[in-house]
Amino acid sequence: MPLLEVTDLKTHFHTRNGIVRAVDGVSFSLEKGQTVGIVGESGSGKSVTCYSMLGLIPMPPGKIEGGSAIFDSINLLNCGEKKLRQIRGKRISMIFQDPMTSLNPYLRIATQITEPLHLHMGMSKNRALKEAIRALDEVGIPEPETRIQMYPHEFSGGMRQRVMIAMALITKPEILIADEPTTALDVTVQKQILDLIKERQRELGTAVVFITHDLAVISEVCDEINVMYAGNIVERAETGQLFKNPRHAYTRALLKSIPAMHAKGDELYTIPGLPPDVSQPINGCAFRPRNELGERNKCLTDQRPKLKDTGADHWVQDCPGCLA
Amino acid sequence: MLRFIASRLLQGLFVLFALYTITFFLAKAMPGEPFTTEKNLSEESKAYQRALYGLDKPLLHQYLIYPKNIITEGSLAVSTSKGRPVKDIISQSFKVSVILGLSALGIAICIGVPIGVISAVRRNSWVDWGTMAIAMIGICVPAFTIGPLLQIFIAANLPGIKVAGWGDPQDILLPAITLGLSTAAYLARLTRGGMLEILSQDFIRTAHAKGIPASKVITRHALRGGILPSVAFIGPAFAALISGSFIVETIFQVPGMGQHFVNAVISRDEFLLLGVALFFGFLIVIMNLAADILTGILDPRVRITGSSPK
Amino acid sequence: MNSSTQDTKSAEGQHDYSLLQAERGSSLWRDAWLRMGKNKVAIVSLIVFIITCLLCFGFAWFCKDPIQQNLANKFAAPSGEHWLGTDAMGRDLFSRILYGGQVSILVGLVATFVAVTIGVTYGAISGFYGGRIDAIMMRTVDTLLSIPFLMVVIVLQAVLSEWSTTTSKWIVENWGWNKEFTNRATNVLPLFFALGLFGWLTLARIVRAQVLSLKEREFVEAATSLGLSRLRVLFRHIIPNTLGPTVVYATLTVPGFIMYEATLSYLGLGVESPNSSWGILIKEGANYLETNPQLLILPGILFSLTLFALNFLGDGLRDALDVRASKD
Amino acid sequence: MSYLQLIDLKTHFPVKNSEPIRAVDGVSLEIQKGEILGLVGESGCGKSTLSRTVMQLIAPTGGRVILNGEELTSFNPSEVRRRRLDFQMIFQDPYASLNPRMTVFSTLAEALRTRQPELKGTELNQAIAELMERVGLDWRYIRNYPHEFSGGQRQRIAIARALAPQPKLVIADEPVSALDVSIQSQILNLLKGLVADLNLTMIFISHDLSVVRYIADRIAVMHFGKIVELGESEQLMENPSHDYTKELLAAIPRIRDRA
Amino acid sequence: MRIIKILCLLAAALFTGACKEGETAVDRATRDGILIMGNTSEPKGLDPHIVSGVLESNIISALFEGLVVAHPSKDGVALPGMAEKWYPTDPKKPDEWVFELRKDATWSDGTPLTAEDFLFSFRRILSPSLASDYSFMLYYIRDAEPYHKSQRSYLTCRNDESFPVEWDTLKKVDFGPNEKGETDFNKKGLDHLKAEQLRELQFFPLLFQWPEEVSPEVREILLEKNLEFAKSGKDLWELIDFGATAPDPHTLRVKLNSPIAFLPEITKHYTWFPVPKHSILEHGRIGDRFTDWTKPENIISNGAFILTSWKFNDHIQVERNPLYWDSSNVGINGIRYLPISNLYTEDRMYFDGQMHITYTLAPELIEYARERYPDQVRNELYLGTYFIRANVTREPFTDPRVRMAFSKAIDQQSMITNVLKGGQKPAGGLVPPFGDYRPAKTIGFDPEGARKLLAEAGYPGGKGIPEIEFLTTDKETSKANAEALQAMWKDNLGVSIRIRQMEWTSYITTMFEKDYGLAAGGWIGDYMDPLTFLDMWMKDGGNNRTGWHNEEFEALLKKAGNTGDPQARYRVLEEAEAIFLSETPILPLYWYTRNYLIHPDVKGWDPLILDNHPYKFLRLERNPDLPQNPAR
Repeated sequence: MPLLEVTDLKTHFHTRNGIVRAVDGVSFSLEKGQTVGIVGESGSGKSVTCYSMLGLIPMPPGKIEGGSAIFDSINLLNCGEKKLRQIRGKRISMIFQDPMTSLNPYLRIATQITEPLHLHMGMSKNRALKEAIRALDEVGIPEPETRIQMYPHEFSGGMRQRVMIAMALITKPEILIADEPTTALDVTVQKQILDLIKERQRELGTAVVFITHDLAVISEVCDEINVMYAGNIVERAETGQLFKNPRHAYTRALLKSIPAMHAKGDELYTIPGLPPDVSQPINGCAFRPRNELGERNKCLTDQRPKLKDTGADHWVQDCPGCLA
Repeated sequence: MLRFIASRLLQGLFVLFALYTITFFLAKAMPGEPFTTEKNLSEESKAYQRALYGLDKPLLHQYLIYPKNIITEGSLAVSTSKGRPVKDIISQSFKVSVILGLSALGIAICIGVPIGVISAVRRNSWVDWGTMAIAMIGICVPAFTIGPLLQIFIAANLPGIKVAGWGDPQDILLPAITLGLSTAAYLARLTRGGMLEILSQDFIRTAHAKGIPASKVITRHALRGGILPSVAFIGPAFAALISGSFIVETIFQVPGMGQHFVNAVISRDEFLLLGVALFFGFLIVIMNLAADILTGILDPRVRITGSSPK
Repeated sequence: MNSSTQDTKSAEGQHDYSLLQAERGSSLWRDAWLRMGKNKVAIVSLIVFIITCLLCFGFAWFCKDPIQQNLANKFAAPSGEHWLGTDAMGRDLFSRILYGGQVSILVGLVATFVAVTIGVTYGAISGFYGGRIDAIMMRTVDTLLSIPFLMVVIVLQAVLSEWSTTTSKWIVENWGWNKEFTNRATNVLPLFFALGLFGWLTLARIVRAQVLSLKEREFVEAATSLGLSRLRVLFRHIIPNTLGPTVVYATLTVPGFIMYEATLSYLGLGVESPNSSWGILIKEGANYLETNPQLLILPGILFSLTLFALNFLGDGLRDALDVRASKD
Repeated sequence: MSYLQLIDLKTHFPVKNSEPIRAVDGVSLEIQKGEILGLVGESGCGKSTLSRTVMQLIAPTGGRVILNGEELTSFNPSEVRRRRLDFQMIFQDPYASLNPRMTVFSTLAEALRTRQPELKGTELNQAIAELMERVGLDWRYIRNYPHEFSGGQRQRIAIARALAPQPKLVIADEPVSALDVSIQSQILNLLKGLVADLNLTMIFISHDLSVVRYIADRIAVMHFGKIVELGESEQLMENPSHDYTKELLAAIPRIRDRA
Repeated sequence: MRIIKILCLLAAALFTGACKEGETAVDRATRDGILIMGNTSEPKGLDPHIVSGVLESNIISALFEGLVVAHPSKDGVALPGMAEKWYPTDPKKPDEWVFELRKDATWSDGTPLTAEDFLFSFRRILSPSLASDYSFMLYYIRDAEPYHKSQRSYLTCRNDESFPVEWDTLKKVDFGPNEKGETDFNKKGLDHLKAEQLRELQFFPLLFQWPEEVSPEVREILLEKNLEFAKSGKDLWELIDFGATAPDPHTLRVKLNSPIAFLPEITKHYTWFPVPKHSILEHGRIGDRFTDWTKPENIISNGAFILTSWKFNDHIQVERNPLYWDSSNVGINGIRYLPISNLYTEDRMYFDGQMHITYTLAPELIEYARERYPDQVRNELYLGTYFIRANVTREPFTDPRVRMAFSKAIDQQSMITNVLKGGQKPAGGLVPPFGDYRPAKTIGFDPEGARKLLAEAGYPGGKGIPEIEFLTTDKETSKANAEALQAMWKDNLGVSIRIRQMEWTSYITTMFEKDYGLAAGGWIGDYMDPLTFLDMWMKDGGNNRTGWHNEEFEALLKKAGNTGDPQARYRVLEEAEAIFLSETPILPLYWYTRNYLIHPDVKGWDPLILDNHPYKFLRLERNPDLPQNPAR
């Protein structure tokens, strides 16, 4: 039985401009110690998927319309705020994209990092502080004893992300959800952070859900990758398999547009158009208007294509125009 | 930090001097003089009185002698309308005003901040509009209406609460409410705005993700940043509350400072006027400085340096 | 998430630029207006405010003479003759409230406008230029804040009442305006002057704080690198972005101004007896609390209603203008 | 003769009671007309300060900036302002660099009229529409506000604004790092095309060597306020000589076949 | 949290309709024999020679006692005070009076009080350097005025028979300070110049502006005499022949400038009260204005009460003086004065059971109070007149017919019943009715006559009349008055006037500068005599402010001054008032009443036209028929 099993998750936002179907039927699962990646453009619903599981969607306007997320035989989507709170931050932790804004600028690092310890472990102040210093040391922050008394603005971006990681892992969670943890960082720092996550994961046996829009990054850390487009998963495969043999037109287009994939001087491949407006109901294949690599006219127009196993655990949306 | 305080205090001195200059010449520009009474005094009497207060001297001399006396003797001259040293008048009424001002501020904070927080958390719901409407009462209904209402409906019915007067601890209640309500309303608005700003920040999401209960997220993580706009407001507001409100003081018979502003002007008591104006200016300078320092304490990103804080 | 744009490359190759005027897209104000349309409270507020204005500035002309006394019929109960009864002088309360509204609404809005204009400009300049200029300008605000207001009013009265009389006379003689109207107009001018002189101080502080953070934003740098002058950057790029807090604070100051007007009128700088205003009606009504509370309550209701409406309207406007709110 | 020449440029920020921060510490560079120079380095290495110093948004502590033979650093502010039109900047964050309260029309009109103040009415409309078309924006959205556009479209507006005064030098400060991969490629194509079409000279700043490699003719690697390596882009990528460049290269995540 | 608790408590109490039970402050005070009264405002001081207001007088009359004491229920009757007996030496021509002081009179510190204390007091209040506002109340005493005004030239010259001209011809010389004087010396006044200045003047005569009719010879003599005296360094006191003397420690003899039959009435005024010489000289010199002798811990008095507590802006309390000569007959143990400036607050405090007597009753609350507590509302005639000054130097009020028309167009009775509501009396003239004085009832409401007069003056139906400004103060009651008047003139004359409200001092200043058309005003009598209302309308009277003067009127006043017989004198004054009213420089409106609330526990508080209630006759007794708290 997988550690976390998400089935047919639907999260919609009821805004003044209509219903935004940010996540519209997403299913995936996560095994213990595994790293699953979710990749997609902004607005594809990858972050909303994870926030939905932890009850972090602002409601209203957000609303979880259906589906389940079973973690340790608890359905996270309807277990109640109190129960969820005991899981959140203790058994499932999160780190966020922008370490500059994700740490409370008004509170000392010590206060913020020891908070989960007080809250979930009932630790005394001194013990929690010692624990926190140890955690900072483990994520490679020099002089943790003094730096722990500082405020977030006195840290650089990379250091802050390290603090975030230390804070998220301090309760030794079973799952870590990393929402674009390196997007705002420099390449060199990005590498350090990725290495750090991998290292901590190895030591603690934590399973990781890794969200990013950067295919290269995801290829470095993940065991399995889900490609998301317009609130749906369009393709899922083991990492090597996906890059070696991308089946969906969108995945192929994405890979093709990476500059590193091009020889100098060539024009970069660009996916035409923009992602679809998810506030309008989409019937049929969402990628159809931008599909250049497949056969656009063969795309489904009457129903959303379903994910189908094409063998070797390689799941692709069953749309004749996109599948290759 | 010390340098910052020193530089601001130095600027404060200039403020006070400018304030003195403006007040002095405006006071001279007011029609009439301290000895204008309904029953006319003889020219001889007026001339003697002017001489007594040094008001017969050339203007420039008068302008310079007052600050000189403050510095050399610590004297704020003698009030022409009360016949006693201005310093005594201020020091006596200041005590009362501090008590009243602090109570009013306390009430304002107790009412305004929770209302602001609640309405921000429940943004655009009926709770929001309802609490904001309550807060608006403080602004819409002026003190000269709230005061009598409290007197008629509360003091007249409640044992132990007097209609007016000053002496027992419970006498503070009604004037403090009357005085504090409008401040409470402003605080509610500012807190709401500040909280809305903070609640949309990423770190609130982080706090939620840590499994912190919603109420604690607000009190521990959001409130500190959310009340920053209020803190900047509280400085001058507190000075204004201390210097009191003429209306509240007269309605509730409070022997505070506010009435001196009005009485000094009406009786053309320029020494008392200069005294209270300078004192008020001093309060403003100090309170603004205190608010800036407090902001620095609450918001570690604002570093107080030798120059003005960013 | 964006809803209004689709393909970046237009399908048609040929463009008819003359259509430009027709295709307006959504403007910030129109958009704000649309968004406000969905805000029930704001719309109700707007309707209340418009009705009040119509009553005061339109319907009032068809009501009874607000200064016609009938001492024998004072404190009359509401009747077909006097809809809301009469006041202490036997004057029709309903028309007094409506005529009073003319002054109060005008004073509230004009004084707020003056205060906002001065306050925003002053605060923006202070925050934008920073350093020594900022320190001097802010200390000036401190100074002005400490000057006893009453004293200034009395000096103003001495200086301006003469002026307003002469001006009024001059206008009547040279332009042939209606004398009573001119008198009323010139008499209120010093009031605006007095209110404007002191009303902007707090707003200047608020705007300054806003500008301090706005001037670090990239679009300001972008404007500077376009070679725009500093003043243009300030007025075109920074000040419009302080709109939200300004609107909210401005609506908060309106009741203050309306109430100040009552005080100033007593000191001879304001509406001239026997004309009235909400502030005066409320102030006088408060004295009849024990005996004839309707004299306080009736004008008080319209006054509060208008202010509530303005306030929620301000809130709605702020929310509607808030660009970030539209991203959800 | 090079188009832009930086000679021993220094920008230091004073710190109270401490050593000044040497954000830019003696940079000398030459850029030829029509060239794209990539400037690579980590955040905090001084590349943004350098670009702002060249743009004359920050006064240098020392050194000279010579553009097209004219020494900018010797001019007074009003003369600099007049010459600003010749060099423009594209900023990293398209959400922050556009005034949220100005329509595309007013943003671009303002920029256009810096060079041609006489533009009015239909002419102005036409010029703006052409400009929008050039950067691949539908001119029908001329009256829309920035918040109605996606990140990529905003960056196009920002590019259009930078091009409006007909500059000769464009400094692009991390123009794609905040964008999604698919959008990133669009913008890179656009920039590349514009440089070629309009005969621009460009400094392209990024922390991502793989992007810079693609677009730049030459790459300068900056570290702690100094240029540590400069070379033809392919050559530098293949044969990095400085340790820091090597470190940067190693950090680039690559899609590897793990099968 | 505590505040929230209190708030909840408040709300709960409100909803359950809790009512106040138990003893109120007044009940307690009645038991303790302490009278609590409202006194509008903080006194400017307690020095009887420096203060000038009614509220100060209320406190001073408890602390100090003059030669005679007011009767608790009869106006114009004097009871023995510090003097046991008093009489004019010549009853036909009462220009010299003898007061026989009681021998057991002491100050509250035990020091005996003698005639010397009175002489000291008189000299002190007349000392120029004390700059007392009210010293003119002693001008009846011979040589008091020239001394107080430092008329050095007059005093040095009047007994000099060789002085070449009549003194009256020098009227135009700036002996005293002249604010509008062209030179600095004129501004100071000849009498106030120092020796070196006078010497300078001898060399440069142009430094002082002399009226043309004064000959150089006279100038020289004047300068010479002034210089001589200035050089001598003597005090002017030595030059005068002061009217008050003390033949023995218990006799006070007062010579007056003219016969005054009502002198005992005048001595009821606090300016005639004795002040403790020994204490004043201990804390300073005779002419020092600010000394510590009136501080609560220092003040020594001779009245029925002594000061025990003074909290600034909070209260002043006096208590029984054990050394007072009539101590055993003092009915109450003390008085507590509350400086409540807001009249509504004062009334509400009364209703709340916090005080015995209010200072005023707000017009808005009169009917309310009458309905609920009919026996506690008092409207009593007061020695004061409310009138409107007409600026006779400004069109259209240069014409007496216009003034009269405006006066006749006022429906006084309607104003009283509808606006003022305090039972005021329509004023038929200037002097309120009292005693045997029978003024002519000249003025009354007559709209027909008013219109006729206005038409005669050339403004039929108000047409063509220049713009009229009605000056009034910022008090709310004045606003209501002004609006009522405005409507009456509009309705009855067809004249629209402009109301100009001003803050108090500006209002007075504007009135002094005669920058008005009509101005609301009033006058409170200082003593029980018509003269206190009439003598202000002399040509250069500082309180005239209308620009009006009339020689016949002034001649009659002078004549009255020399008339010894009180009745005959009244007839002369009646004649003068008739002339005054026929010219109508003022438009009389009403005679004041005092409206206030008084608790039934207070006994012995009877209507008095001067409202000076001698406190020692009061009693505080709980009326057994009344409920605990009558204000409920």
